[in-house]
Amino acid sequence: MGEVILTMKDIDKSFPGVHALDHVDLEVRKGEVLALMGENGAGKSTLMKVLTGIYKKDSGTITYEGKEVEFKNTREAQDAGIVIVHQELNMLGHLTVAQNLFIGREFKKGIQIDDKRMNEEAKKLFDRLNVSIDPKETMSNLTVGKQQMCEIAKAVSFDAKVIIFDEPSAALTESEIEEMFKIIRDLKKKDIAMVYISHRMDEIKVITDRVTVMRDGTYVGTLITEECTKEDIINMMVGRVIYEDPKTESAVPKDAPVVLKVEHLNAGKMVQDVSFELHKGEILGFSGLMGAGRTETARALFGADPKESGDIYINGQKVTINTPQDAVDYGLGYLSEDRKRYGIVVQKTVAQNTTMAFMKNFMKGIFIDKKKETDVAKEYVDALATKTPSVEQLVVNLSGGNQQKVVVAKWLARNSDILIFDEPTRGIDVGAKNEIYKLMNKLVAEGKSIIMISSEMTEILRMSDRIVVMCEGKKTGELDIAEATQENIMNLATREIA
Amino acid sequence: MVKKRAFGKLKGREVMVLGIIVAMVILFSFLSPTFRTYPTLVSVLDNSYYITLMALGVTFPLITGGVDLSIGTGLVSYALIGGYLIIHMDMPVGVGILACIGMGLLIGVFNGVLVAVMDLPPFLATLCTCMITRGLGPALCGGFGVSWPSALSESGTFRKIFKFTTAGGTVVPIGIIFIVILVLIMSYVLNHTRVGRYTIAIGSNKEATRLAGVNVKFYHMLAYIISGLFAGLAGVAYAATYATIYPGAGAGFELDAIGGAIVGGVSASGGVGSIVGAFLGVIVICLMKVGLPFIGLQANWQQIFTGIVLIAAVLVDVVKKKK
Amino acid sequence: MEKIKQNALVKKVGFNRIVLICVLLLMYLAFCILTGGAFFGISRITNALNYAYFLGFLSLGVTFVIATGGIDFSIGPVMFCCALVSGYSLTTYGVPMALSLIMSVLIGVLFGTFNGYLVAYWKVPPFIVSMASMNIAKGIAAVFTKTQSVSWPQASAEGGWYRNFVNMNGFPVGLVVFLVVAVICAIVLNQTKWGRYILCLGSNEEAVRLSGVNVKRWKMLAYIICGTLVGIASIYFVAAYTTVQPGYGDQYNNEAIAGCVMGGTSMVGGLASISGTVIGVFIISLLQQGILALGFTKEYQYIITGLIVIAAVYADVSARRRKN
Amino acid sequence: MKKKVLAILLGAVMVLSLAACGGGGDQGGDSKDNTKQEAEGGQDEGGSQSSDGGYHFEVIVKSFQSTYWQAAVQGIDQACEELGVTANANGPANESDIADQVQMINDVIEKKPDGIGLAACDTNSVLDSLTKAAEAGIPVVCFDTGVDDAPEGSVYATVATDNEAAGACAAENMFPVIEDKVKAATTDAKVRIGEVNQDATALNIQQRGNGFIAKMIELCNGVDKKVAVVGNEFYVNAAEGTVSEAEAEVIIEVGVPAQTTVDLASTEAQKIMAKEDTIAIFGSNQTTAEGVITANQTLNKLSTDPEKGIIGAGFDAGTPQKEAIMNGQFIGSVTQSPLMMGYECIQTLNKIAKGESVSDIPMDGYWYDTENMEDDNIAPNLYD
Repeated sequence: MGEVILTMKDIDKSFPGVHALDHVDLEVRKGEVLALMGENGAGKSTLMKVLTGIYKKDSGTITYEGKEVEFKNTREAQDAGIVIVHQELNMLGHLTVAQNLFIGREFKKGIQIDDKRMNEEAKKLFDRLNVSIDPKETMSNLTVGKQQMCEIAKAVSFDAKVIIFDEPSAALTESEIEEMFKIIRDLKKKDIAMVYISHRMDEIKVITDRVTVMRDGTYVGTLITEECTKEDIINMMVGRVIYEDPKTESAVPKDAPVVLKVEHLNAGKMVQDVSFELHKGEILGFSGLMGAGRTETARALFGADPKESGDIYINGQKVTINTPQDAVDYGLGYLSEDRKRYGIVVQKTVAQNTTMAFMKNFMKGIFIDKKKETDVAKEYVDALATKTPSVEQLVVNLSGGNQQKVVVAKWLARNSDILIFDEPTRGIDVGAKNEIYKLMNKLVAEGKSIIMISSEMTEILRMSDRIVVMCEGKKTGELDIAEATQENIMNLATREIA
Repeated sequence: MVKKRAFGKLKGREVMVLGIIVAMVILFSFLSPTFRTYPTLVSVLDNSYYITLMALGVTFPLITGGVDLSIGTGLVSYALIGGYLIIHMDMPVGVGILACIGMGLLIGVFNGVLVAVMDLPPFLATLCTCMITRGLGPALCGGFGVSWPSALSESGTFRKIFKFTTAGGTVVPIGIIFIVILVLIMSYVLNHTRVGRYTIAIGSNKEATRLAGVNVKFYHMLAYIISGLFAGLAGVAYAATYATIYPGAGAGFELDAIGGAIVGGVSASGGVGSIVGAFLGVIVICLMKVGLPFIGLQANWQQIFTGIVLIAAVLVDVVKKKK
Repeated sequence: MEKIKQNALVKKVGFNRIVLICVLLLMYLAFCILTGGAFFGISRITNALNYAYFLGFLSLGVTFVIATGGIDFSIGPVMFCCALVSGYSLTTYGVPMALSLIMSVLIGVLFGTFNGYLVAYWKVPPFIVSMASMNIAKGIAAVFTKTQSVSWPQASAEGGWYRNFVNMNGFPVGLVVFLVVAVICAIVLNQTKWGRYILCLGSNEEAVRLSGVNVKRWKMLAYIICGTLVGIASIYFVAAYTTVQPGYGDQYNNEAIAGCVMGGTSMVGGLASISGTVIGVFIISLLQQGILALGFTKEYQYIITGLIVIAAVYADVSARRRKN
Repeated sequence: MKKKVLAILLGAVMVLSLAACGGGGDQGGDSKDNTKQEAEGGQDEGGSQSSDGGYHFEVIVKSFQSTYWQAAVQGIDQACEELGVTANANGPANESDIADQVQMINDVIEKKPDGIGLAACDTNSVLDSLTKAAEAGIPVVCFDTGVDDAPEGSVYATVATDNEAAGACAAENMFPVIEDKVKAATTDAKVRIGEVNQDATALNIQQRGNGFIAKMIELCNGVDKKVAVVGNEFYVNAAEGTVSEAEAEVIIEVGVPAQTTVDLASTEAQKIMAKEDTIAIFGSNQTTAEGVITANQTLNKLSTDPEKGIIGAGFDAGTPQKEAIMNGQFIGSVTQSPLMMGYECIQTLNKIAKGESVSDIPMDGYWYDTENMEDDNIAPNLYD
């Protein structure tokens, strides 16, 4: 293990009303990958922002390469060799790859930007990292994975000594993650220190050397990855054991009626000839790797994106769904993976979001029946145990898990019988995850049917009654929960790639 | 070298707009014999100078995803102030020209501060400056129109920057040479310097640009300063082309410039656009302004056509994207 | 300060609105003092208001559009187009007065539909649509009237009854109508499905669409409401001034948008307040009158309005930034 | 946080009041306000003449845009000084801001001056305000533009140019120069006379345009040539004694720009001047006359010799037009007497205030050219 390159000690930071960082310590060594873990809101990102000068710390010291430092902005941190690879891709879609790599530090010839040299340098950089990307390509034409590679390449190009990865794998496919890990291992050999922030436990085990855990803005402890188990880490993160046992067999009777049947659905490259059935009271898991076409299937089914062909039967009757409006009328509800963009109207209240899909039911003549609206919203707040001071609270002020519950309430208020949960627990912390799971189980017990799209194997195995596996836009298999294992799901999910 | 870069690689949109220009010229010439005369060509150019200058400048805020609505009333205001200094304060013409450009810069800085530093929505901020500049010129100059010295008078030489009359009486629109040079310079600035690169970057993703360590506030502000500067230059061009500057005029000029830029493929949502395209777009607008009366349509039809062309230009993009 | 904000009454009325009303009153007071009392008196106020209702209707209309996150730059010229086309039909083709008035509103609705259709169904940026329809409105009006101004009948002339919409024997009918329309707008915006969807889609269009709502229709509706109010504004314009000229009208865009924004309607959409707009319009027209009464030319009014709107928006923006 | 909102808005009010106070001081120097101060000085000296002076009048002009109104204000100042009265002039930013002007009139009525001088932008929209003035017992004198339908007892007198006559005056002076050309015209070789009008909306512009056309038709018919009027429909419809375009030997083409901006005015002028058969062109006010001059910068066709180019004539004055006449681009122009109108307006108001009877004062349009520009009755009206 290398020598210590960066030490953060006693870092304290408060925002109005929030004590975001409470005397946190962190130590990073040369040539190691340090995992930084914690629930959402534990203060990981804030800590990194303090480090790179985006936030100013209230107290504490940062020692870097033996000297005490305080960066005023990301530029200074970069110059010193500390670089962040961001969670959201910071790409300038309209510029080329090379222009992106060198933004803010272009090579110049007089006053002119030397694009030729930038392209050459970018080429060299990519060669070194063993990735094939054309530096002259416009950024927005690359896949998300390639864009992520560019981000990493950019970080490397700073001659970085410390690289911080903020949930880098969130948008990557399995093979792309593999490719990224190769680069990370490479960098390790070059004695570069890395901080790796991720929610994915399996990745942590594979790539990191030590794990530092934070909780509620405080430092909990640091473990050596090889010497600890997942449960150890999770216990440190939440202070309690949380996972229920996985389902072993389907709770749905064999003769349960089919509520939704999809036949030969086609929509672009990502949805090719997909057929499946959903039974009443069932949770149908959709598994697959990123980019397998699961979300696209759901969106096409829901009428959010245009489809080319395919038949949809609801309760045995053939229906036409061209717009979300049609879908909602037939009792479908879609809970998007990206709640803030597709699920809720954050600047409106809990009550207003709850009734949004079914205003018809909350009208008194031409006016909105505000009393009924409030009452119904309250009912769902209680039923779903949504934590909100009142139904008049703006949704923007709720946590991720509670926002998810508001979206659920919206569809329940609409009397939707078929709910599509797209990554229902993404970005939700471990404690709240469990509540969402309970809620889903409760819903199916009440006779609703659920399609659950998830990239987390454990989630799929624990929740689903049956599992549909997709790969590159095609359905590659269907498994009953009794016969499903991580291995055979993975096998189906990667069949065509391998 | 520079020329090759700017014109050697015309993009699809620019070729299309160029095609439209050629088609319009052919159509107008076919329909109106008086249109195909040399003086008409000169007058199309004459009409285009100040709009082109505005468009060159406003392209920058447009590419950052903003807009500058203050350029139209601004240019009249600046020209008024410049003219006031020359006529009523007996200053040399040079001072008037500098004052005109200087005022443009000043308002540009003001807009820049409002948008980049104070973070106001560009649309609203420049709407306010539009009102302010509308009042500013007349308020400072007592509300009366002024005439800059005419081409014939001794101090009227500045008008010859844009139009030179030979001994034989032929009018040479040398203004177009300056305009083309400016187009090339600004095209170079947009494509090959940091200013341009960061302008596009801000329009593409402001936050990412900031995180890349670029002084976003400065470059964002610079876009508005460039716009202001060119509004000042447009003020000079306007004063040089037309006899008298009337206060209260100018509202709506900015729409010709912005409309031209948009027809030329500058995106109203930022990140995309070229100077050459904006220039060609302005020529389309000016051709309509000058050409439609020539083919016997009453002047008002021109406004209807401008509206239709504008929508058509954007619909082309929309439909393309849908495909 | 916090205490005041917690007060039940203050909460109900809304702190921002109270601030606005205070500004309005303070301004009025300032003008009264500066003009040596000449500005004081009810009749003076209603007199002044007679000439400002049209602005109020424009502001109300554009509030709906801004609530969807859009903008309408064509309201002024469209207002003139309504008044010109129907007025020309009235004076030249002998169309009856009542029909002409209906025609005014219909033309407004037509332009609103045109704008809304292009924005909602074709996804053309609202700024460009309104720029285009502004040109088209001016052009159509001028072509239709052969570039002549149109004078609607005087109060005493046949068909002059329409002028009672503003003021009937000293009774401020216009004020009543304006307030009633404002109340209707407020109800539409806050108490009906229309308004709920308009506000929600201004805030997050995609989320509303995925809730199974026909967002295009509601978005277009906002523009149609705006067009209708612009049509009504045109009636109030001619009822106050009788004459309309082709080729103009843009000068009222800025004032109407300024009034709306002053009242706290956010340019990014999703937040709109009709009562705020009403107060905002009163502030704008008070400013207009006051500056005039102080003996200043129009130029100063432009400058001061510009500065005040900047101040108001900055206050709004920085308040919101603190919140986040 | 809200404190800031409040503070800023209050600040705005302060800015406003400061601007109001400070602005008043600043303005003291410029021509609109100094009438007041000068007059006050005059009042002190002439304090003994109790019956004369001491009155305060409000004057509303169409706008301050063109220098024409600068001359009018000059005349007002002059009269104030002589009479020892005060007058305050204001006007909208643009001659087409009808609404603003109406509000201004209403505002000055509230100020209860001893009289109001008014140059109405639009003759219809001011009627209500005139009624109000009559009710308030404030006498109104219209200048520059008469208000024909004014309610009984509101307008005491009108000081205005006979615009029809002024337009005709331009035709009369232009015709002799082009007479030979007109005589030589046939239906196969037509000649074209252009006219550019600022708009078809303002009454005085309409009268001027129609006056010119009517006179020109009359003169052409006098030499047995038939005339057709083409272009803007309003003027086409207003013209009498015309024939269809094919039958005519002389064509009068009327151009009206879509908006009153110089660039559009010059486009209209260009359109007409670019035609081969055009022999003369008339710009019927300052803006359009300058549009003709601007158009000529590229065309170089204007000349005082009908054989060499197009004969140009304008209306009103202003530096560009005066230079055009001196340089032989225009044969001449018609000027009104804005200075005298302003002067007479105040004189009349003063008389009314003193209880003397008054009557309308018709003002003439004067033809001016290189010959008489220096004359005593012309020169003062040729403002810059």
